[in-house]
Amino acid sequence: MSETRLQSFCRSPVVWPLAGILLLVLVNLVHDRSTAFLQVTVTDGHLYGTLVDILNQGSRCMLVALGMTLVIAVSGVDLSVGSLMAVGAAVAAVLLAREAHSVALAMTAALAATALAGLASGLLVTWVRVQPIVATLILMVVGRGVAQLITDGNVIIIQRAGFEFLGNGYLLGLPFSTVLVVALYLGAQVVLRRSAAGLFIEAAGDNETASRFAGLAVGRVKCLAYMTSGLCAGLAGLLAASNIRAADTLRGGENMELDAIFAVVVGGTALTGGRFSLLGSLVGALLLQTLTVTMYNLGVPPAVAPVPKALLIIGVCLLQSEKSRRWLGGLWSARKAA
Amino acid sequence: FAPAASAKALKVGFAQTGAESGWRTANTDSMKSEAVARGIDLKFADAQGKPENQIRAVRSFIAQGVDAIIIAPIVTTGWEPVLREAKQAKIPVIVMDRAVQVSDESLYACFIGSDFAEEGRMAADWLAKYTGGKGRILELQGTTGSDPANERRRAFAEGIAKYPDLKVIDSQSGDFQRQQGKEVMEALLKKHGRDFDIVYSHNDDMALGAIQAIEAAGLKPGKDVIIVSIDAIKEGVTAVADGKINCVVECNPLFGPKAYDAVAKIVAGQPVPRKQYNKDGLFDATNAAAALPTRQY
Amino acid sequence: MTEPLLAMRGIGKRFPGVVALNGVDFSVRAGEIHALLGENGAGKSTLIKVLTGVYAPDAGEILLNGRRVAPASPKEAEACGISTVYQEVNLVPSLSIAENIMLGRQPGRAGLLNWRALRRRARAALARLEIECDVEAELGSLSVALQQMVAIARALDLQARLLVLDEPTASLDEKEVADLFAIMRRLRGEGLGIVFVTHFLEQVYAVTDRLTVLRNGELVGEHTTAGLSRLALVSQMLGREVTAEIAAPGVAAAKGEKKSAPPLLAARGLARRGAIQGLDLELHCGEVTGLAGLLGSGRTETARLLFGIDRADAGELRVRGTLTRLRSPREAARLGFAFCSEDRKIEGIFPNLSVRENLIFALQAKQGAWRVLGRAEQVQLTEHYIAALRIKTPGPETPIRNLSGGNQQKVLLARWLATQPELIILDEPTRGIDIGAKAEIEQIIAKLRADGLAVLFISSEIEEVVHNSTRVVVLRERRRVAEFTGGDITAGRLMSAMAGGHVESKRQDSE
Amino acid sequence: MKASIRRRLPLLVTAGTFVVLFVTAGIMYDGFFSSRVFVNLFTDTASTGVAAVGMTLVIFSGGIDLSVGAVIGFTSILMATLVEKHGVHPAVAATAALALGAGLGAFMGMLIQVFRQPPFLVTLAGMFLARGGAWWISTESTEIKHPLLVGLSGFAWEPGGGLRLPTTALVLVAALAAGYVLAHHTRFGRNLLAIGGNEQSALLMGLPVAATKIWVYTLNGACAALAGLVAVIYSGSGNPSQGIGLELDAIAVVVIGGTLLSGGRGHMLGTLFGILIFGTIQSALLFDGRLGSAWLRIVVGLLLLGFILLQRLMLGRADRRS
Ligand SMILES: Nc1ncnc2c1ncn2[C@@H]1O[C@H](COP(=O)(O)OP(=O)(O)OP(=O)(O)O)[C@@H](O)[C@H]1O
Ligand SMILES: Nc1ncnc2c1ncn2[C@@H]1O[C@H](COP(=O)(O)OP(=O)(O)OP(=O)(O)O)[C@@H](O)[C@H]1O
Ligand SMILES: [Mg+2]
Ligand SMILES: [Mg+2]
Repeated sequence: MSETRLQSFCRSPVVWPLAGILLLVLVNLVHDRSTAFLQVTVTDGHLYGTLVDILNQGSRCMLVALGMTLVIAVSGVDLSVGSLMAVGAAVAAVLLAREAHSVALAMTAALAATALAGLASGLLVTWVRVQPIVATLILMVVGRGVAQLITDGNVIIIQRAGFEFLGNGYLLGLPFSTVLVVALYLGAQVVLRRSAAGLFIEAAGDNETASRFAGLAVGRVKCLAYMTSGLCAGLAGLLAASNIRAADTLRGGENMELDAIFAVVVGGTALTGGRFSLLGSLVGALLLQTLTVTMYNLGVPPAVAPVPKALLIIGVCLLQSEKSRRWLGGLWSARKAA
Repeated sequence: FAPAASAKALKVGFAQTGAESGWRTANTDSMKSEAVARGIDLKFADAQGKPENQIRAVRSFIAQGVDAIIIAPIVTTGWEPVLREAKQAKIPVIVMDRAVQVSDESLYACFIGSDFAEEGRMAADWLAKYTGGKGRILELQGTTGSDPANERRRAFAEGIAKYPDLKVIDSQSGDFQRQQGKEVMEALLKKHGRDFDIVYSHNDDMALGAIQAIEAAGLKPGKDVIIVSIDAIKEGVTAVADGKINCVVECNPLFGPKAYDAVAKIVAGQPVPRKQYNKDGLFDATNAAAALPTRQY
Repeated sequence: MTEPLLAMRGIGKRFPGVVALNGVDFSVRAGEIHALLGENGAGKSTLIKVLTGVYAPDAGEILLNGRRVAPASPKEAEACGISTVYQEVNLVPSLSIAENIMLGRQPGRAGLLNWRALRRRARAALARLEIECDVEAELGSLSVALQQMVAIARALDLQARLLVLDEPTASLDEKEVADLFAIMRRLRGEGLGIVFVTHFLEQVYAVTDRLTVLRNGELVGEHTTAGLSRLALVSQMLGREVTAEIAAPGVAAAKGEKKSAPPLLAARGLARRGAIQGLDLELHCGEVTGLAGLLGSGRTETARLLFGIDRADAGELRVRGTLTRLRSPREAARLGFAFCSEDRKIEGIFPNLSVRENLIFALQAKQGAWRVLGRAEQVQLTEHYIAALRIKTPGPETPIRNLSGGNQQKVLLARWLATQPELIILDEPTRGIDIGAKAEIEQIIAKLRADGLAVLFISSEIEEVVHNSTRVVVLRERRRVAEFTGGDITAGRLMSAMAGGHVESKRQDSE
Repeated sequence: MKASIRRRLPLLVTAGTFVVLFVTAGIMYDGFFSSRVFVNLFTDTASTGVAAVGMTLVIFSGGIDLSVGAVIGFTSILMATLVEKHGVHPAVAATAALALGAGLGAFMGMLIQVFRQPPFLVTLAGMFLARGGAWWISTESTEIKHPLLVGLSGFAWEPGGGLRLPTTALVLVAALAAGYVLAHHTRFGRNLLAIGGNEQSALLMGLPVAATKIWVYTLNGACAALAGLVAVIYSGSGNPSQGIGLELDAIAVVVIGGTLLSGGRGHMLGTLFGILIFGTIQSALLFDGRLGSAWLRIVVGLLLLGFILLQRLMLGRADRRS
């Protein structure tokens, strides 16, 4: 019966982004003609290498993608995540700039602010019935403005040892940010699948009217999803600020919404809502980061850098589609028959 | 927040590029505070990085009948039609910060600017002198397609062309952002190991990000790796004083006084020089510490 | 009649885990009405979809007038002269009625549409079904029944040789059905072949000439309608001997006038603009209250008010004697209400979720996110209802969208039964359900009543209302016009009350 | 005929809000009430507007196209390079640009329809492809000196009454008119709305779903390329970085116009008012001229929000039913 397990694995949404990552790694190995890409050494008591970088720098997108998954699952979308990253970083930065405030307080305030912003888009969507793209677009524009206002349009330097650990520290040799994201993923997985929350989210996304008629507080479920997304974005903003020891409210988090949506969709969650896969989103985010690093490694000129990204998306699209899968399946069984 | 304009107050429209960096914020502040100081009714327009927004702003200024228009162009081309309109409406235009390409020079009254190409050249010259014309360079480019990135790359390449042993071995875009600068540097460090000597960054933000990556890799920025950058924001100059950056070329954002001087003269019908440059300096280990207390941005 | 108009030979179609059709032969002659019959999930809709190019068959061939055809899409089928009304209303809710009727064949010149002619033709198409309404209204604002009529009007407007009607009468009341039959007979006279799917045996005997019975995706037999008794027909469909009771329901259930304690729910002057006016209604435990009325009389609107989907503008509602304001279905569910909606596609199913998830959903929603039903419990519950309602599904984990329409309906009923409600509102619960299952649902209703539940039963089938209810409230033009209890409940009285005294009074455009 | 009015209510409300907005701005700012400012609403929004016309059609069908901004950039630099560096006649270059835009659109449409992939993802790829292509041609912007294009840049139709309609405004008006006819007076347009309303139903109703979907992306690709040409005429130069983020503006314009992003419901005239409202907000802020970058964003966002709340409020009364 191991074959059926293999088959069910092949049908899981994680397979294709995973295959993409492997392919990219292979491209790197072939290009370098060495295993430098895969090399991981120990420096200063922690792991050091390209793969570690991918995990560390990819953790922000992974985190944002986690929240985005829930929003997309309730058939919404959150364009405000990039701006909320800036807001989170800005709030923490101005509080930390004054020695008097503790790191914990600054972080709590930052997360509270972004969660509140998430709630605001949630309310706009559920209560005022604004279309999700528009509601979060408004927040995207306003959020960036607020972040700039908080920091007065400057990049604020943050020098606090405790805070720096978030984005630069290591736990058990691994980047702390990655450990954090994985822990959050596991936590979310337990909460969503052990409680009925996961089912509620999928139902609300699959057929909103039906779930309301079946007695679900759809509005509450959606608001929570947007709030979670805001929270994740805020935390990602903190990770970013900590990583570069500064809050960049002008440009920080730019285009994160597209990256996160890409990660979620590649990870097998449909943009129309319903069924979702958190793991798929994480792997999708890693795929994106691997691609970025691969382009640095191959020395692709910045001018044509968007093209490989496009090709990757198209490739994943083709792999994911039923049609080509059936075609591949045909090849597979033909081979086996032979 | 602007004081109520008196009937005779000059009305000046300023089409800013956006708020993409600390440098730009300093530039905007300079223009705004100087306008307040001189009692000028400033119409400020932030184009959010989009050239089309800027053209729209200028056209709106024309419709509003301002006394003069100041433009800090996002791109050098694309100004011809709208400048013609301004000329027809007899509104003088001052081009600031970077030049515009037009077929007819009379379309604008004067240019007050920084010279991105000059900055790139200065960085190349300093580097050639400092290293004796030898070294392998990693370049951190600014936002792809943006004017400063284009100019700083090209002029730098021209500047080092004279030294066959000074070569750019890899060049990636860090989008003028600290985060990207760090990320790109991390990747390049893995790729090139110790086989490079110099980092040339198109702005300070990326350089500061790159320094963090270099330090994390166990190298000493400024010693193991020579770092040259452009802008000279306060944090950058501080890094020079600390010996982490070897040299920053200044790109002075404080245009306010010069710009309004020119406006006043033009409106009064007095002649102004066609081209003026904000004096750009250069900071290295010799003068950074001394300059630090007076840095405004 | 040498050569049939349509001949399908050896049609086979399998879906993952299901053989929907297996070597089915089916033929229709020109100038006949041919019934296609079978239990829920027998494969009727699938056969039709194979015919109209929605699904590609795995085996078999289709001959139209002796010529082999293989339509790859409904468009090609239309081009071959096949006009279809599918089982679920397949129209575009956001467009106007007129457009829905004319879409794809709008009149016009040089590529530009002639809107006036379009509206005129749409009005004419509806007039043939004796429907008068504002053809510019949005289709989505109509009740399911009217949408069904629009779909039929659309199909009739097409110049076709073969008309396929998949359960067109499931949501219609007698008047509409009679109108439709008149038209079907006329078309038969004009030489069309008509395929007619229904679960109502009376309708089979009323209009069809021949019939084909499917069971489990296989052909059971083809007969002339006149030559097959009801009992034999039902036996063929179910594949077992049946008692006379299922085949010909009509035996009155116990209608003991049981004046019980205070009502579970009492509405006084409940009103909502554009929906219902000043409604008085009492629902008692241990009673089945039937709600009768013509299309658009406000039955569904009443149900929606009572379940908190819409809010009342005026009037008061008492639940177990206490004044209550219902603001959401959630509050209603907490009070022990259940509501099985008439529109299963839009208001009922979660198409991509499994049968299990669909079935336990209301119960889980009632319990909240944290009091979780264990997996084993869920599976057990699901299997219980699959067996109890004879839901035909490959398993509890199949996505519900892969079930046949009738079986989806059963899952939805099970969803609410699982919450063990005190009041259950059933809006057309038997729509599209086969007679075997219908009898079961009637038994279930009887049992619910015996268990002391209050049931509000809405159906367009008067016989069914008469048969199941202990009390019937009649609505007309969004007003309550009469109430009958016990022996007073007869089809004749209900009908005259519904129609406003004289049965043949014409419905008004209510807008 | 109440239903016909009710169906057009969103449109009327949008038009009403535009009037309110324009009048308010006119009272607040001197010189706002002038034909010049009004015509500028079209001239300055021409590129976004033309893109929005195509986007409206795509959104009707329940899709979305993120690639338009990048296609504008690609067209812009392609035109400039062909005309200035290779001496190609502008008409030929424009035809090539339109064909390439349509080609990319058709390619994306195929991926969406044949391989059943989400439009969001496919057009995101299209966006990267077009932007990469633009930068690959050149990362630097190019001045256009060809007399024909310079002439078009300077041209304005003066129907009298002091009205000056520049080329870009004329193109926008023509695109809107063509879009209106296409959307509301042809089968193609109605099929789009049907597909957006319910694709499954549209298929069962025998509509040519696949062809229509591929066509609409093709058409939109051509529209985006046209918007690129408009940008070239507007600025007299080709810039590969033109139109970054413009797709969001175009989508916002369509949605402000009352078209539902989920598809199936909307009106091309709504897009006209969307363009006017979008332009009025921008113009009013320019007339105000006091807002810094941060406040500008906040105010734009809040105005957008206020507008949508107003729209909701006025509509809310009418269609509480659904
Ligand atoms: N798209 C599909 N995917 C998988 N299985 C399907 C699909 N469509 C139908 N089936 C299965 O095929 C069988 C036949 O379904 P069909 O809809 O033809 O039944 P039917 O006779 O029309 O029933 P009803 O009276 O309930 O409408 C059912 O078991 C159903 O579960
Ligand atoms: N003849 C008609 N013309 C136009 N609209 C109608 C007509 N009849 C009903 N409607 C509309 O259909 C809607 C549905 O009404 P409602 O759901 O209360 O009917 P019902 O009594 O439940 O009938 P059913 O459920 O059998 O369709 C109402 O909003 C009404 O406006
Ligand atoms: Mg069926
Ligand atoms: Mg009803």
